[in-house]
Amino acid sequence: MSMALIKNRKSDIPDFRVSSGCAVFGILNESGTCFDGRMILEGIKMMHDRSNGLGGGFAAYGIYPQYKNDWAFHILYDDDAARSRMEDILKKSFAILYFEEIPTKRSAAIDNPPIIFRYFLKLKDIYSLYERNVPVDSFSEEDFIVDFVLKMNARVQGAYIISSGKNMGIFKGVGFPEDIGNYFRIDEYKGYLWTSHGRFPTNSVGWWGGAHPFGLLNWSVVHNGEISSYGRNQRYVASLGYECSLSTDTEAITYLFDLLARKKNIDLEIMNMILAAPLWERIERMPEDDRELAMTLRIMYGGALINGPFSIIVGHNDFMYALNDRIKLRPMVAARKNEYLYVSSEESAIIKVCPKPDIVWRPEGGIPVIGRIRKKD
Amino acid sequence: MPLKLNQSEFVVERDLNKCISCEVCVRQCSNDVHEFDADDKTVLSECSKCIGCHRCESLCPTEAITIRKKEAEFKENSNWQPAHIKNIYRQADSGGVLLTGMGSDKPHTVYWDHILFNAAQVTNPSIDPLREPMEIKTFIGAKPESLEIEKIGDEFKLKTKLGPHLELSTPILISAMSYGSISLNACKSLASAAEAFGTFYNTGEGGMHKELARYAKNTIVQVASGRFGVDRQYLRSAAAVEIKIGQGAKPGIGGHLPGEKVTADISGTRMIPQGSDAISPAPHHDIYSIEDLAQLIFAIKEATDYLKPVGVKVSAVHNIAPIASGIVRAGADFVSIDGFRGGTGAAPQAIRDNVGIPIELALAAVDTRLREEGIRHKAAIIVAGSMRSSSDIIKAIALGADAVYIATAALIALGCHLCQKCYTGKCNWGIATQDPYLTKRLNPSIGTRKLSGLLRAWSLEIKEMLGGAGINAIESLRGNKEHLRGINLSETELSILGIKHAGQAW
Amino acid sequence: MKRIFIDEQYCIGCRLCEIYCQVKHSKSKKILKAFREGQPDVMSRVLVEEIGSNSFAIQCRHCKDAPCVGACISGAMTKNENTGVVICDEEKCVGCWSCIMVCPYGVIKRDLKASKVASKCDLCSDEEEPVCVKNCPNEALKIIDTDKNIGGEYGEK
Amino acid sequence: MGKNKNIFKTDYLIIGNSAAGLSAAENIRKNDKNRAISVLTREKYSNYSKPLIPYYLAGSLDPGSLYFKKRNFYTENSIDLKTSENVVFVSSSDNIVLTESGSQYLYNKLLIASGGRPIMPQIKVIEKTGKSYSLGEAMNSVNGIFTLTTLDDAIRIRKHINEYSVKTASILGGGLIGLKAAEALLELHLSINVIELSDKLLSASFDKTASDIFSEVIKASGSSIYCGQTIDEIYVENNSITAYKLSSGKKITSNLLIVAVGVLPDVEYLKNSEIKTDGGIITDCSMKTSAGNIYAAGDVVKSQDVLSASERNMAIWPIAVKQGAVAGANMSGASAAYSGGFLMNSVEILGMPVISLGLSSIDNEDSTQDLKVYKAYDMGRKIYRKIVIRQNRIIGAILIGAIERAGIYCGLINNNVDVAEIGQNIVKEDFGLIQLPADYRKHLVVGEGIEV
Repeated sequence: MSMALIKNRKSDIPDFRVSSGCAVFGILNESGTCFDGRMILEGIKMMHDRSNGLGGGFAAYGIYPQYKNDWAFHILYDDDAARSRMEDILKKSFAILYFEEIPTKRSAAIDNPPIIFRYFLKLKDIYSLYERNVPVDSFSEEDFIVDFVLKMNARVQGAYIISSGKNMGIFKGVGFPEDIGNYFRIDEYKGYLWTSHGRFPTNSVGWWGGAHPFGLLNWSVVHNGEISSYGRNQRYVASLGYECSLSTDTEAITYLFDLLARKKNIDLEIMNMILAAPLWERIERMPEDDRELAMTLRIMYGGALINGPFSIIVGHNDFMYALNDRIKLRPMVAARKNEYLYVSSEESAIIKVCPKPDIVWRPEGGIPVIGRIRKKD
Repeated sequence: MPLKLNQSEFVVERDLNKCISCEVCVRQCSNDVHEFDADDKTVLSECSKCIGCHRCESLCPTEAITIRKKEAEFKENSNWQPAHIKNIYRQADSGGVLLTGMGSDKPHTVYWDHILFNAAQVTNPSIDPLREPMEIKTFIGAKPESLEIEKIGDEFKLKTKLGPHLELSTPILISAMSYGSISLNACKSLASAAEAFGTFYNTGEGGMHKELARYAKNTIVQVASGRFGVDRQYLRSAAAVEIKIGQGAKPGIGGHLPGEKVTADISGTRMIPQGSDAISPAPHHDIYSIEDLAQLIFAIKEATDYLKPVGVKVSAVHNIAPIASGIVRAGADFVSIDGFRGGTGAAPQAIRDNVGIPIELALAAVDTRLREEGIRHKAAIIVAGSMRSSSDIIKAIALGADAVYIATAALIALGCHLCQKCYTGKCNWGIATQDPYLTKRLNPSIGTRKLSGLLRAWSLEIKEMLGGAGINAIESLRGNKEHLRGINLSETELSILGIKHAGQAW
Repeated sequence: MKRIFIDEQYCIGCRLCEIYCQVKHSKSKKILKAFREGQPDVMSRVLVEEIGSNSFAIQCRHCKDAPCVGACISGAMTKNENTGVVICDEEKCVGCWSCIMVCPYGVIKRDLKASKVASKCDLCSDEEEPVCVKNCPNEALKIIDTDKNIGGEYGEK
Repeated sequence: MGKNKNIFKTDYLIIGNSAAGLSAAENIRKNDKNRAISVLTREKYSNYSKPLIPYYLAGSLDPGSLYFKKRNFYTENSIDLKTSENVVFVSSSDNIVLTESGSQYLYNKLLIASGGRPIMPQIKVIEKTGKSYSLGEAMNSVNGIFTLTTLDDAIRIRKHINEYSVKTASILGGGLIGLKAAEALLELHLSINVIELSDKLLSASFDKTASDIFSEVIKASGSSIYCGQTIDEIYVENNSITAYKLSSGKKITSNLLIVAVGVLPDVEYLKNSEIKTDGGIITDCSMKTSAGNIYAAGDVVKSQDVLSASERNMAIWPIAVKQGAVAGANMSGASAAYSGGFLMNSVEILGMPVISLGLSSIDNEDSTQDLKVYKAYDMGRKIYRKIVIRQNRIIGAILIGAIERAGIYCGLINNNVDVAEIGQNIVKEDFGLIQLPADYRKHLVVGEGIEV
């Protein structure tokens, strides 16, 4: 791989779509007990072969308990000038409670990393802040954040918000996932839900911001696959206000989740009936009520059907959601051990960190694996 | 012999070594080209009458006949093409408007031929439609703004009901062709193929013949400016209603079925007196503006108890995007857009060849405009205007169409040889004629089989191409322009189409 | 039993059935040879009737209780009990025309070209499908096995 | 009678081995696979087709080709054929049939299908010696005088023609058998004299025009026709015919005379039985006679002519076959009815075919009877067609030359179809099913009931 293709700065963002093969791994402690990042690191390392050094990353939930009610932004900068530009804008809308450069451990494996800061923010009055003429009752703080993040990422030169939720953070960059994990010292964080991603981009370059997980609000998405419906999904979310600036499948999927689960209030239990809609022949065999529901969802949200091969793990403060494409063109294995739920591209990663799971299964295509936090500590 | 400037268009070549004087050609030609000479026991042919329909050639049991184009060898002139000269001769003779049939044959850019489709390789597996389900089921209708779903215990209950929809087994419908412009046997073939294949045909503006009533559940009925055959029963019996404003081949033009063609059967179907001219005015005389259209849409919805999708068909003209937007906002559940290459039974040649815009550009413009306005979900888009192959269709869907209408292709499946003489009423293939001697040439059971065959073949090809692109549901292709690339197109064309040029990656 | 059914509605009067019948029953079985100099060497056993836009092709109906068999004085005309096909054994036929006299369809002809015998449809028993049916461009003629269509449109009544 | 040589027991006994008898046997076998069937014939041959006799006479068929049922017909159907058994008495009360050979046949069911016997006109035969006797007696003793109803007759005639190098033959009777005989003899390139009592040939079927056309053709071959005449005297020398004298007084030299003035039902042997006859056996529509389990069919029967609404003897093959089938069915437990028929004939002389149907000799329109006659001539091509219509139904037809679709008329008569709408077209050469009333045509051509 020519080094010329490895881009570390936002100014290097490719203007074309990035698709890739990958490894995904997620661990959730359903009782909400936090554990450090070593387990996820060990697991994703097992699937080294599924990455090619062009991207790796982690999403961790529960890592900022002292700021759990505040917006935690991870922002990637090309240079200090970009940082001051971004901070000026931040200050207009937010009160910055605390910020720092994210501590890292330099190593030979990580080449020329960008500057990465984290901020804990409190939003000022959104109604006075929000510039658009939008009816107040249909607008929420979340909508503002989404709008803000998408706009900043599109407009502010040299700055890129990679993580924008609460009590969660995304750590990612160009390199093998284990090197990225070490670089970000994730063994020093404790969270109840970890997801990770090792990347094998094929027909594209990699850059730090484009590594996965992809995050927006509390959503983080890791994804293995190349979705053939991208153009359709992208146009669908675009017509509903989500401009895909990164041209990645993961980004489009993240927006689909935010759109459907948060804005359209679609229950997690039936998200799969949209994203990996059951085949018509299955719908036709359903009992009357279910059939009408499934059919209506398919007709209504055809633009949100994700087609082509994918296995995704979606992290959120309240749950971990994993889904395979409807005809299972990509691998996905799930396992449970006590309060732990594991989802992985390969069983090897699970066995590495949990040698004797209570149960291991291969979720059917289109049938989600959902783990929820029962109680938080 | 009077001075005849006009020249034969075709040469009938008869291989006398092969001709067995069986007179099949004599009996099959409605233009009286062939004649049996009892004295010589040979068949003679008068080329000047030949219109190039190839019926005789097709039925000659010994392949003794070849119909060839006769090129008028005028002195070379790049400006004055033979067609211009011949048309002037014809018009100087007749003093009238030049009529023609079927879609434009002029060499305008066919954008389908400048668009290439994608396939998956390595990073994304292609899907084999022979082994995996490949879904092309398509729905036509409006979608609500949002769905309300109630969760009761573990059960989810749909609270919002979807509006009326047409369910198609394939994203292909059969476009409007009226009984009158085509024969009843042709109508039956179209209707019964639509039924057999799980899609819909369109009555056109001719009303619904009683023998076609049995296909009502696969019928879209048309309400056109002449309002022929329109009554409550007509509207209510159909699966959907389409208000016809314009037709791609003749935007801005009405229609005229001469009284002598208004037979008892046609009179009954059109609900007009036998022998009276059936005139479709150029505009609907109750629609002089978009708000009038809105009123008609709702009048029809009222008449059909809001149980049927109501659509509007317009020609693709320069301002098509805002027109379509207006139609959607006027309450149409689907918009049918007919490109300027679309067919017709009869149209002034000048209009057919020079008015309107190609469907590809119209479609892209409309889809983009509706998306920009956030109203794309409010109506389905059906496009028409020369869908010549499954690849045209798959490209149309990737450009944003929900489904396509086929008409010329359907008639070709029934035997049409595109001789463009539909307006003469002497169609030798039994399609565009009401002459009982000719109409019986189209056996609807063959017609049904052939058209079903075409629908099946195209559906299979669509599935193959979908699978090749790693997609197994047609909705994932709809508006998915990432799977299209332009070739030999200008920046402007690419930008209107919203596609990248071949060679550009994602 | 296989029977040819006639759909008068869709007979287009092209007479290809007659032509191919002649070819099939000619010596050469080749169309150009059979019609050399416009003189087919045998007669067609199917006959197209036509007035205006009405036309149909008719050939032996292979009647259940065939009058021609009952009228045949030489035993040439027989009905095969298994296939139901009525055949005229041209070796036995003496040309008395009793069959012509009683056939209500008028589909038996004097074949004066070959030998003086009654000529009638043999359902092309050596072919998969009678040639008139096979070559009817509009499927106005159909061959249907009535045994397999019991109760159907074409079932034995 | 008293010999009691053989006693046979059978279930079904059939007298007669021709069209009616074998049609009956075949139909009995369809219904009854097991019980015994016996057929008696007074001839010494297994089945042969009587209408084919003229073809044999003409030399176009050898005797071995005259069978009309397959050679294995009897074995295949388990039919016991008794040849040379001439029935002399039927005892319906005892269920016994006696034959000349002295055999007795005990039956359960009996069918009489013994056909007809030639009519012998009263003509004086005069020997050179002055001795005279009746024609009937001469038949058995004089060379050169024959009837033509059996194969033996034909064999004898052929032998006679060869032995005496006959060049000119005479036929007494211009009816069907006479003309068939004429057809055969003309094939043999003999010249013939036909003597017919009435004023036209085939008087039962022909009108004058038809007769004239035929006469012309026959005369053109160097033959003569004498209509309105009969033979008064026949002259014999050395036990051979030498000449005869017509009623006109004309004397004609001839060494071959075929007597063909008609046949009558062969009912002579039933004289003393209980079976009712009246110039033919009387039956009901199931072909049952007046006597219990005895049926009759074919030329021996007098039956309904649907066109003239009268009972008459109609000795034609298709009727015999049909009646035999009806009788056979009823005898073996099935049920069938004979609903009457009408006369029809097909003859071809010197390459000119003619078909006559029904009351074809009617020649004049008669409005009181609502009788119409349509005619079409093409004398150049020797074509003559005539259709007789009564109350809009066809009751008769003559087709000469162009006979191709004659059967359509036959069907129209059978089905009593109203042909008023067809008008004059009905007689045209290109008349076809397409001109028939749509309903009837549809019934015939399109589907339902396509099998008549």
